[in-house]
Amino acid sequence: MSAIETFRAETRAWLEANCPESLRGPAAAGELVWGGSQVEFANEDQRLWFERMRDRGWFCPAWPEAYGGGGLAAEEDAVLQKELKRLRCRPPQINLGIWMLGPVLLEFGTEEQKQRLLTPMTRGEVRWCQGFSEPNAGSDLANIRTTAVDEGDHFVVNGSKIWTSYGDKSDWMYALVRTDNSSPKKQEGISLLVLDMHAEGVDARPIDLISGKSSFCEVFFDNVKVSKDNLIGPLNGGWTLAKRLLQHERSAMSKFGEFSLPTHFDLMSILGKYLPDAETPSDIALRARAQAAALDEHAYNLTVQRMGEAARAGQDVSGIASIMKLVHSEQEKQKFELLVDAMGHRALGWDGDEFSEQELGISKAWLLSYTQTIAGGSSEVQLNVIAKRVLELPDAPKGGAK
Amino acid sequence: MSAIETFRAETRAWLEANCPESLRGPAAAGELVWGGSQVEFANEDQRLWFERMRDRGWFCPAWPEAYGGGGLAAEEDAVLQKELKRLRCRPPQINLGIWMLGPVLLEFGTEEQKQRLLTPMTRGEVRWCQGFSEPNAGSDLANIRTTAVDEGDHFVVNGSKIWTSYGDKSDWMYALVRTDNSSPKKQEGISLLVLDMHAEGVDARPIDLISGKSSFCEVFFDNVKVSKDNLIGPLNGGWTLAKRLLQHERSAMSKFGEFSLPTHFDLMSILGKYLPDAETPSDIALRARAQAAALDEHAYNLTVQRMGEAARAGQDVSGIASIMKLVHSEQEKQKFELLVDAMGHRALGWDGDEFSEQELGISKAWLLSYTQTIAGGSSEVQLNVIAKRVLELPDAPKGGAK
Amino acid sequence: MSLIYNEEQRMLLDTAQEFFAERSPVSALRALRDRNDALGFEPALWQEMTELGWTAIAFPEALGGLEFGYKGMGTVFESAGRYLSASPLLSSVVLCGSVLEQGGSEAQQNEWLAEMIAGSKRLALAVDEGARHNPERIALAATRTEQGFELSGDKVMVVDGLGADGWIVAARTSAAADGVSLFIVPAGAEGVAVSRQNLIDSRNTARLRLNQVQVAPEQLIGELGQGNALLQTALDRGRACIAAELQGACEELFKTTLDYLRTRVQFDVPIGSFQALQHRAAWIHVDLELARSSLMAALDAIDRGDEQAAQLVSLAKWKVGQVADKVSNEAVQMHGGIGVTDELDVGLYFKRIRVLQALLGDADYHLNRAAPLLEET
Amino acid sequence: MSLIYNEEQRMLLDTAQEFFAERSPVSALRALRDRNDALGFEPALWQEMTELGWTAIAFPEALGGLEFGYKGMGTVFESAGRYLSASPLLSSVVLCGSVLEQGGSEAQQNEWLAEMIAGSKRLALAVDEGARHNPERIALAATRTEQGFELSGDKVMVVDGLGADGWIVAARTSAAADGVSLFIVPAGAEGVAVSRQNLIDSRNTARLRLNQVQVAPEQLIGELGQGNALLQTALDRGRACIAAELQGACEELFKTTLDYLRTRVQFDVPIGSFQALQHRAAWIHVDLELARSSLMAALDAIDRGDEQAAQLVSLAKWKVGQVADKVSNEAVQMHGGIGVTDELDVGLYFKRIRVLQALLGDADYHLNRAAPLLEET
Repeated sequence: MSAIETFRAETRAWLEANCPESLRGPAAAGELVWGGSQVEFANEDQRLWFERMRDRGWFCPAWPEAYGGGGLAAEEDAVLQKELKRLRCRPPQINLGIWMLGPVLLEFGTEEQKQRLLTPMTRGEVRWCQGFSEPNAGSDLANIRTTAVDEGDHFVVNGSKIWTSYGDKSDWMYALVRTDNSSPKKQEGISLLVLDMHAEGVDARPIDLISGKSSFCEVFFDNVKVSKDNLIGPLNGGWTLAKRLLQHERSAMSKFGEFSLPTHFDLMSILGKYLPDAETPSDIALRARAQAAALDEHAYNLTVQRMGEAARAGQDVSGIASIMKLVHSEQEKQKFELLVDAMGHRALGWDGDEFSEQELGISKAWLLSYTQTIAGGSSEVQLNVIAKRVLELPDAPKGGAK
Repeated sequence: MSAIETFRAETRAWLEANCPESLRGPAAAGELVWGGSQVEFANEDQRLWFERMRDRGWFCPAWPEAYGGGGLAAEEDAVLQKELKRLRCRPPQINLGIWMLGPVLLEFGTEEQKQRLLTPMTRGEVRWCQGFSEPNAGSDLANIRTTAVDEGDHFVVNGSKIWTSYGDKSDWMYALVRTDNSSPKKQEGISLLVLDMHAEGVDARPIDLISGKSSFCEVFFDNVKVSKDNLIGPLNGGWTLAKRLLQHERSAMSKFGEFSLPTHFDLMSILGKYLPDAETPSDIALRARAQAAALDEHAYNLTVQRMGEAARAGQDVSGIASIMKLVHSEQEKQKFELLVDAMGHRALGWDGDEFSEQELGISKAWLLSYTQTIAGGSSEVQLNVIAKRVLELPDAPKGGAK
Repeated sequence: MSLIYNEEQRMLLDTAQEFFAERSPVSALRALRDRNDALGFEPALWQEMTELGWTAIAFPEALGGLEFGYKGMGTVFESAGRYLSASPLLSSVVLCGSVLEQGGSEAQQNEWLAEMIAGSKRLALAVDEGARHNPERIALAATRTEQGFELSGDKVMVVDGLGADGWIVAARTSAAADGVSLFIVPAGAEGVAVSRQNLIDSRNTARLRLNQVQVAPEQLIGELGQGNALLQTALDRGRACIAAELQGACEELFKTTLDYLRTRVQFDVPIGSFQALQHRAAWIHVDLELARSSLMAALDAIDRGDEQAAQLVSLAKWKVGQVADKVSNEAVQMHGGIGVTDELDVGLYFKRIRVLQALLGDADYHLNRAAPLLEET
Repeated sequence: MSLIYNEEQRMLLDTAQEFFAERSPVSALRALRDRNDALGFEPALWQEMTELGWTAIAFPEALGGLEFGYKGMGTVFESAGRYLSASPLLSSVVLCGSVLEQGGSEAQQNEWLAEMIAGSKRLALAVDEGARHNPERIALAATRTEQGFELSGDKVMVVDGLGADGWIVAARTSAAADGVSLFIVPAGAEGVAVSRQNLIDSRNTARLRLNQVQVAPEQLIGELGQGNALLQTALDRGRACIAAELQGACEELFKTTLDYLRTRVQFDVPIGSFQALQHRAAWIHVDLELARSSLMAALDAIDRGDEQAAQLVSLAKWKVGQVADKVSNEAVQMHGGIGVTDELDVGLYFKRIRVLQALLGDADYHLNRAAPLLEET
């Protein structure tokens, strides 16, 4: 047996023995463990799985052992991931630090930073959040205004961030801050900083959405002191790191999607419940619209599959990849619009006993679906990207049209 | 009885006596008389009506008698128009010269030009066409390249015009030409010229459209000599005149629409013929789509009516007026798309006995409907105008977005 | 036929707009919502509206009304729509008032209509039973008893049903498709249970449960089994007023959105300079104009007693409802991230618009009902 | 399941594209049209295609085929679509060939299939009778006679029906919904009248009039009254090939349109820099990708004998057809004035696309037929 096959056999055996049965298969919302100083376990199995994986260094299996990682070779990591998937093991913890900041630190951090910041990640002791967007920097991220002013041995941070997921529950944040206001290109005065969310002057407030309470926060900084060793990469060089970091976002999100079980609402089956016998012409026409939407979703799923096949065959899939977020979020929105059409006032409930849990769930998911075509690159930005990068349509020349 | 009432009574009596019965009510396509050197009458009534109106000076009732007009006061002209409408008299001739160039000549022409050009118009002896668009100047009219070079006592014109209606049947053209290439603003080097279509070097060729033969022509100018007294208004001052001229276009078009009987295809009645009993879900859904389109058309007709009322009440109707061309042309296109959906291959015929006259008419009208959202200000231009002038959305600033 | 407001109506429109802007701006709705107010409107505001004579606008003079018609009423509703101002004008005055005006006995008119106009009583109409509006399928049964009638069944989506002084209940009295009768059920009647259906728009919406409720013969409105015509007239007036409220809400929300497009800067330019957004905004302008014409035609047809009034009302409710979906959707999208927060009023408009869209028949329902209009041409 | 072409199929695709680009570009269609060619294709080109083995691609080896499947066939059809190249590949090989492959007797296969593959004979399938595709409603009657059958009735939209060596005619032999039988009617049979239906795409489309046509029992394909299954299989293969042709035509037309957007200058900038056009173009790209996936799933399902093949074919024909309407519409609009002239090829694409969209079931028809796919999830 080759070394890798030995590794596979051992890994499989270990996982079989150590991953509790209850933690195999997708998790319902709220059933995932978020690592950090206030880690909470819903049951003993979750604690066990967390500790066993941590102690084996497999929170970060491919990171160097020096920082508490598993030290696995790429080939071994691939085997581990495959075995985890085979057993449908849930991730022992969710942590943006590991998925997004970690790889950037490994590439750009100083030795001291790696020791100080990566080790607690590999131990699941610190929960991280992201501080990128600002009220005036949504689609136009380079427009951030939160400042970090050099005060000798530390920076003083002032400003605010928005759309920070779980900002109120996190220990540390990686944030983009403006360290130079004078550079002509906005991108050139930005640095990447990490900071302690428990520090004085940091205030994270959950944002109410049109769908109600949310996990998003607005985070305010009022003269927050951040020591200089928390600057990641070069001063005013944060834009490059941020772009690198965002490249990890998609894979992180898809990982997240793999294991969380988002309350999925199936259009046609719910429609069938509320329009059991579509008899009137308007009901029949509504059902035809719903069928069209559901078939479009089917075509989207086939496209996901085709993209996978094409990628494995070594083909360029950038043209297909570019449509994914746009199509999925717009289809979701459209699906809920159709559900609302079919369900009438049953989809318009806010709370109370008058509506079933599923009905209230649909109302909330419908309202929340409006977030999806805005957050993480609005549909407009997606269309711009497709037009310019994929279709190679020209930019408006300086001077513009008249 | 007041003078105007006397005028009304006399006018009514004259029209009753002189407008042949057969020329009251809208005309089918091809039944209208086009004035000009090759005027043709389909019957004796047409000739009579043409000559009687001409001899009374009522081809141009409000123009000065000095140029062969009727010399009517505005109030009298209004009465005449009302009486013509009351009796549903068809116009005795169609002539772009009278409707579009005439008013501009009256305002900007020299006395010599008025004598020379207006008098034959009021006699119906010259058929006029318009030479504005060029292959590279569609939506962007200021981009014209047809040149008129000053050769002392005459200009020499070279270039080509496109979309000239009946260019091959017209006697004279009013055209925009470039007389100065050096001015930084494209609009400032343009002049308005009139020229003889029978002159040497003028070649008008009908354009084939996707719907087949058309009345549009491309007109080529190969060193055409045009004497200098054919320049209307100031040299390089044609842009202002052109804008004035185009203001008359809408009212001319609506006049034209009033009397010609465009083969109107009623969506719901044709649909009813081809989908007599919409039974399958897809037929029912298709009928629902058609109903929606037809109701939108109904809403459009109500809007035309509302605009009229509002205008009469002295309200600002620019916001409503701005949508008219866009809505009408897009609705027509959509209507034909629905007819094609419902009629299947019966709407896809090109010629031959296998299809009824109405079916072939629908095919042609469908293909031609694509022209409507492009010609006379494309839908895109209409939307720009609404966005900027009505909604007051900002222009892209110089330098553009990044 | 007239598709514009006349001088008098324009004055009423101005008055109404000023009134709501000052006395009941969007912040008033927010306050009602934040304190989870089940009544869903401010009694004091309602009192003021009554004093302004707005409860009397559409009734004939003989009944104490101003005979100002539904175009007059439309001006109030579109103004209320602009500011999301809540009042029982629709439920009590338009819906129940129309039923009583058209079919009420003198006694009923004295007991209810006069007091309704005076603002001392209010009624709510109970029609719907299913998830979507469908007055053709009323199942709640009224059976003959020795003393009168016994009503049993459920009603939902009863607008302003909580705290009403009584309800007009549409009940089935025969199996024939239109075998429907209307009864006044006073508050406190034995066997009536009222519960709140808390919708996204935070208004007063109730479920009514009737369990062997005994109703005296005098509480029957009009003839037995002849309630359908009364009901349809009242519903059509209600739908036209809802369309007016929707139109007002949509125009205001669109105005807010345009302001945002003009001022919000991204990538160093106002986002309203992006042509893709400009064209989408222009299409909304187009649709709002078409919707406005349909709305005016509906109000006018009601006032003229046009035989196509019902179809024109459906045209309006369909067209305005369709535009409303689009406007509310685009308003959120064009406001971007801030558009989905509760901080902005956009969400409040969105939610109210969506409820109004569904109320008394959504676009799908009315598309079908408006279709006979097309047979004429 | 595989939704991409494999190495072999990609090679075939390259060959086919090169072939059509060189031997039958759009100008060839224009020439056929301008001389009003009723045959609608070039016999010499068809001969070359036969020599390349393309008539044999999808048949089993036992019947002289290459067993290359419908994905293989798809590569040829999408390439033909790109250049609007005309040939009887659909009518004769895919539609009639499938019927004979699946249900033909040995004698029939020898007489027709072998010669069809060799290019010496060609057949055309006669199914439709009404304005729109509806094989569930076949009325043309075949009645038993002493010698065999007598066929009477009309067929329309017979693709490549003019000049064919024979037709496979779907006829009703019993009142049951699927009581359909298929007969070979050779050219020249008494009582057959063929006339041209000259469509906007200038191809060979015929009306077939059968007046008491006598058909021998050997001309019945398969069992009496069992023709429906044969027909459906053949139609589905045809629909998948049409979807491939449409996809090819749409992708090519979109490419042409993008080129125009990049180069056409108005108001001093390339019109492709206008964001409104950019976003519309981006949506077309999105839809073309979704359509492509549906198409590949359909071709693949046919080759795998998937039990949902019929539904997946309908998904493809629906989705591609829907996109096709949009692409052709936008191509004309984005080309502006020149787009509506006959001078450009845009109009030729537009017309062919619209005919393909209607052929063997338009988007409405297939939406309904694909719906069972949704019950699985």
